[in-house]
Amino acid sequence: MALKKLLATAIVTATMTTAGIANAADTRVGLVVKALGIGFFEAAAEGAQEAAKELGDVEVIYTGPTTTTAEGQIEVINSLIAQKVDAIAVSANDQDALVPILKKAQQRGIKVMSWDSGVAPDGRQVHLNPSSNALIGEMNIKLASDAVKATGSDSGEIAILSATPTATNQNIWIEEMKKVLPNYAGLTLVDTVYGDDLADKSYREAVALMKNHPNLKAIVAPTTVGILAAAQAVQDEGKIGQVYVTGLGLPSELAGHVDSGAIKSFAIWNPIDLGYSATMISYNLVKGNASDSEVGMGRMGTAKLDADGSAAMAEPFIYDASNVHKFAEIF
Amino acid sequence: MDGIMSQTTQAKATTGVSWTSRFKTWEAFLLLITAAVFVLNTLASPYFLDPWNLSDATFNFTEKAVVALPLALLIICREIDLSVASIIALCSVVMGLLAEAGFSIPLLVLGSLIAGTLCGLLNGVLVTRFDIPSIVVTIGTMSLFRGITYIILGDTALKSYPSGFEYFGQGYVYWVFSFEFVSFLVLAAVFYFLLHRTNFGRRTYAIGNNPTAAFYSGINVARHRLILFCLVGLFCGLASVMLTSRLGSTRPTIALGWELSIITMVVLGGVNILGGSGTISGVVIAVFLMGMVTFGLGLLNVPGIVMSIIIGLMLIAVIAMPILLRRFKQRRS
Amino acid sequence: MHQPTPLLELRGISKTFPGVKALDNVQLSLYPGRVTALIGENGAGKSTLVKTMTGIYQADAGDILFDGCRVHLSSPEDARALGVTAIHQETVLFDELSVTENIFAGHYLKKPKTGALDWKRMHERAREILLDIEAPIDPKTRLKQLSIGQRHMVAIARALSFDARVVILDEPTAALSHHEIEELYEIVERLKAQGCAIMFISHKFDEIFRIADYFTVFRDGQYIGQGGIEEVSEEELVRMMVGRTVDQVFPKSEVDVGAVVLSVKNLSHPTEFDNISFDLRRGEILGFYGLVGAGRTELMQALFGVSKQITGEVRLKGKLLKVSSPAEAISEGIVYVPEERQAQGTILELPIFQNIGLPQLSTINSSGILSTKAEYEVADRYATRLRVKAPTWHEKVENLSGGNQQKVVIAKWLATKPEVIILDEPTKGIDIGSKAAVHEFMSELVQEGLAVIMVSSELPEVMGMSDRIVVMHEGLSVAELNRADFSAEAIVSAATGGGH
Amino acid sequence: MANLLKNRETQLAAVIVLMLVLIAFVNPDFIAPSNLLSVYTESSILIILALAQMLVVLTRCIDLSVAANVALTGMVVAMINSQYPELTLPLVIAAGVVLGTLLGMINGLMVWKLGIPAIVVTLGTMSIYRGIVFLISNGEWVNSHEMSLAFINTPRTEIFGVQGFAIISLLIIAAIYIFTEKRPLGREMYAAGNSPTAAFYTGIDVGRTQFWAFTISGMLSGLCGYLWISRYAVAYVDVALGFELQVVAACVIGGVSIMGGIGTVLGCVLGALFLGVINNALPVIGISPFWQMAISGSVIVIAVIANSRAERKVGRIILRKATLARG
Repeated sequence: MALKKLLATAIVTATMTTAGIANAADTRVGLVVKALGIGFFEAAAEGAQEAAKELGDVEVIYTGPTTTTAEGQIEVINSLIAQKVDAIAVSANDQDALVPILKKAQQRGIKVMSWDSGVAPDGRQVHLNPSSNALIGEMNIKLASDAVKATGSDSGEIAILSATPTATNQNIWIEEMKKVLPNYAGLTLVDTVYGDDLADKSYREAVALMKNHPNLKAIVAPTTVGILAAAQAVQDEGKIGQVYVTGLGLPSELAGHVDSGAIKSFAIWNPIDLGYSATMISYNLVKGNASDSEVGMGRMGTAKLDADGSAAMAEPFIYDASNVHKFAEIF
Repeated sequence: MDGIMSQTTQAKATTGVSWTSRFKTWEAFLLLITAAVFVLNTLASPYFLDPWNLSDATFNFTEKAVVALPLALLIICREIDLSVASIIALCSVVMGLLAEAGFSIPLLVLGSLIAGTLCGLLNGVLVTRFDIPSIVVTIGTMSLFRGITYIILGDTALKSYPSGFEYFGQGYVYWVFSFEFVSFLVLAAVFYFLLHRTNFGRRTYAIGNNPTAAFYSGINVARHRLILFCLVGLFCGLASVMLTSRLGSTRPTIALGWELSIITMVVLGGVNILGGSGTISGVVIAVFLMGMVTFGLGLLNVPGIVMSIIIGLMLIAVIAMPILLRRFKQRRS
Repeated sequence: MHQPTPLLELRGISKTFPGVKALDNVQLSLYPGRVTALIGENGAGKSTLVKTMTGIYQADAGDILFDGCRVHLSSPEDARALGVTAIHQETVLFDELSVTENIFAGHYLKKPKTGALDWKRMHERAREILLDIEAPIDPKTRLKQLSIGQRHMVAIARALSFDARVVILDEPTAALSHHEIEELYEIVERLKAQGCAIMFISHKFDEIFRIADYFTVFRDGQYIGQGGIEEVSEEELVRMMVGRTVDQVFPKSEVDVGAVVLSVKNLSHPTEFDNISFDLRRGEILGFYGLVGAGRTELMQALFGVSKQITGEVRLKGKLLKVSSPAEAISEGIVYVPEERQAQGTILELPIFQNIGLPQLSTINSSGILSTKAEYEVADRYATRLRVKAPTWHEKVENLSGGNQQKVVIAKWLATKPEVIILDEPTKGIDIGSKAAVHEFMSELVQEGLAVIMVSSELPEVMGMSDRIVVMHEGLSVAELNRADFSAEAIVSAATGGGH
Repeated sequence: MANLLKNRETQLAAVIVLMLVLIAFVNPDFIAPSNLLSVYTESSILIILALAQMLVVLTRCIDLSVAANVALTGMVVAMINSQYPELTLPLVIAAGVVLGTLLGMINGLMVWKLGIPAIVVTLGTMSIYRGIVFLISNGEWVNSHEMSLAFINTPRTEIFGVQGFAIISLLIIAAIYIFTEKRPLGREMYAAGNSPTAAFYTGIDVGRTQFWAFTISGMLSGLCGYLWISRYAVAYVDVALGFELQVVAACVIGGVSIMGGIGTVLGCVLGALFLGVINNALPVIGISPFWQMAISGSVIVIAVIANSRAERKVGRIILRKATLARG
């Protein structure tokens, strides 16, 4: 019965890879990400481990679905509930669809928070924004303005390349960007397109942006896949120096494009810090060390909660040719 | 006896004999594996054997399983529907819009069921009227239906569902038995009866085994298939009610990629992808098997993509096993 | 008579299929430059033997000797390498491919250096071969554009494209017109002159006596005898073939023919048949004779509601019928036993009783819920009446012999209590016992007042069983003969276009 | 001439030209030769994979694992390149092609030797291959700066203004054309798909032709694995996710019959170009991205209806009258 053997082997292997389970830690935190295999979240998981080490009695279960779907996340959260973890910290693929399952988790006595990409207030106690949304929006536009200036003109057309049309945080940031846009007289937003966080689609959309808007000066992509594909597209179209790509991305992924000149500068908050903070907050929620207005984040200080229970971690950090290689080693 | 075996019959001969004699082997075989997985899971995780946990786990597959039931009939009838997940999405959008317009819960449900049936009808008409292979038609309608949800919703979500609507996806009938799970069990019984105890089921097998002879025997093959496509659509509508109710919101990406896991359930359940044989009990056991494997691995925090490797291997192994066993027996005799 | 050494010799060949012993220790010898006729009824094992000789089947036991050496034919390629080639009964060709490619598939001509296919040479060669057999077909045409007769010529051209040493002709004339048949005889003569050994399978004795040098007779998968064709008479051959005398074969009973049941007027189809009119009376067996592809089957399928695009008028007991599906035809009382028993007649994977119940499920189980008992009772009544041989009616049809499968098909239709029953080649490929049973049963049916249409390519059968015969040629009804006027010459000549 | 107009390839080409004209009304730049060339370049991978799929479909099978094969071979070549940047590029590409071929052979063997329906086999291997990408990469990406310049830029090298991607696809088109027209194995694929029974009678081993079709499909997927990664300069688990359906759709639009035995290289290429033009034109002519999916879905449905009408079985013509009327 080869199949049974196979299953047995699979299960044994699986047990070994997650051998941590055996050391029954006092507090177990499920860190749920949008999908496994995204550099940003891998770095966040690293930060979470750092926090666990610091606290000593915490075990972090890093998990997530295969693709960025709400159904996949629900399945994963279901198994965390079954394991009776103490806290769940989730970066949501859908701010509404996760609410019912997270409510159920709370009913079973599990502390729930969201980080990075939020869940509607009904579904969680605390939401940790990597930074304030307004700040991120403004940062992106400022970067775009810098990029336009780098082309040698004071005014120019910019366009946004987003991830999926349904991504919560993307949409909030785009809204914030539009809010601050009037403050930058020289900038005109000509288009918003969606690359679905797929490299090929993002690439095509970026190419189309350049074709449709010959005067385009900057593409703002507040998503790591998008910014990568757009930079490649700019390079392939031979538009380096005429069009700059900017937005949010990881130094390790973008170092090459900064070198090539397709990207002048970009921003990101430190995902390691983000994972660390989320774990710290979860821990404090479990231990009851949180009030309605603030909760500690270890070395990151204290998070101030607003009426919705949202908090911002820190300001995004800007990377350019001067520092990108140093950070590329880290995340 | 006549000539060589055609490609189809050759493959058919390798995957099984007939559903009656198969019942003794295939279902027993699956049941054995399922039992083994159950025991392994219990040993591997202390959290597995807990009524509430098991009940929670059923939510992960019940909606898919509800679609797997009529799809099994369709596949037995030598057709396939790849657009099921897209139909679920479209139905969810219809419900969301109705909810937005302030319609009552029964009307939402009715709307979803009607929308699903109409989608199925479109598939069925294209397949039977124009005589096009269903796999091609439904690859097209799969994009079409999902595309319509994108056109309607774009980057917005529909979430103004009336209170009480959450019962279909989150409510419990009795103790740990959820509405979804109980519905699935009832429907499984209904489909068992339909396939194995009615004229309709007999015709399904007849068409699946030999559509020409069935046609010559006075069976309206095109109409029968059309009805099955509608039935699949109807149950996509039902699954959509459950899923939408469970999520409490609708986005265009809802149920993305489900078609392949639903088809995998059906094939794993011993339904011949080339038509003609398969049973509801096999499908039901396969549903539990898949549900249990994924839940068990989930408890061990095995990444989903690794589970998909295991499901993929299981699919091939389970189909290949009887063939290899028979070869082995022939060699020995 | 001095016999040369055989080029191909089969000794003690046996071949068993699940449930059937198709060949039982048979022997056969083919001589260079000679034609050997293989004679036997349908089901005698001729086609199985052909497939064994061409490497499609492998014999369970026995030896094949080529030029005196033992050979093993494990695939069609092996047979071809020896120069053994067959023109099969049913043309197995590729509809979508060109004539040239049909001729050269599997043994393409290649350019010597690159190994690339040499289409130019293949087209040329194909044209030569086709010209040689006087078949005016453009080798670049797609096969699906050809008529049945033309396809047959392509199949022959294919066989001739090899350096053939042994040529097997399996009922080659069934679909050919008068002219084409004469052409074929010439080809055979030429092959003989080239030293080919030829095996000729046919039902037509005039053909056999005209071109064969030797004969071998099989019956029910067994070897019966062989000899020189001059040393034997037709009567002797028939006795060897069927194991009894001829006039016993057809139990035609005298029945009083009643009123017209089915009346067909000017029935036409755009491509298959044109302007067909006939009447069918109660208690009558109306035979339809013609070459394969003459349009008989298409006509019957039109009556049964399978074909669309029909013009003309069909009346059943005076009532104008407009059937557009078999379901409607069945409910009107017209049923059809198709020629392709396994493809169209039965569902092999289902048990006997389910097959019999299939056309009237809603009558037997009026509530829509299966009652196995009721179904079984219906099946029992009719299967017993037709003397289907099976352990129980739960047996799957695929496990039955051809004859018993045919009985199941007929039983299925009788259970619907029809007015008109159409039998398309009802005894094709079934054993002698079942054949007689089917014939006897036809007689019983007409005695009970049914009207029967029988399509047959077997002249003795159609002459033996029919009250009247309609002869079709190229989609037209070319003759209608009453029993008193039956003559083999007249029928065959009309069917092969001789009357024009 | 009338025959040429009835020809499916001509019709499809006409539809594409018509579409380009319509697009040109909205955005005249789109039909500038340089842009058309870049649309072709962008469609290169789809064209290659569609041709590979065509061979499989010709033999009455289907290969749903192509996209997963691309992802796996792509990840492997990217990892090799980033770990051993000094390794010469031809060797790296060869590794991808060999791996892709092996993956294709696994599919082919199960179809040939075990007789499992192709759709089941490739449904399974599709999950397995993509899962392996995750296992070997541990979910991590290989980014552009980790790849060597030669690795990324070689297919971008322009010869007479034509990018390597386009040149490679043109070479593959030529190779597949020669294969299907001039090679016995290529013709046998048509024969096997057109009528497995007749193929058997003519001594063609149907299973063997299927095996080779899968093998070639795997080989070309392996090549595309490299092309894809160098095109987008990033390798990750979800590379080419869902692309298998586009590939099948390209074949279907190009007139390749899913029932086997029918399909031409030209038609298949046109089918892929059709989708390529739509994919590239929609964003350019300002149709909301939300409409894209519905439009390509409708196109597939319309194309199959059109093909089915063209393919509709002509009855065996018996009547001389009818023969004359048609001739």
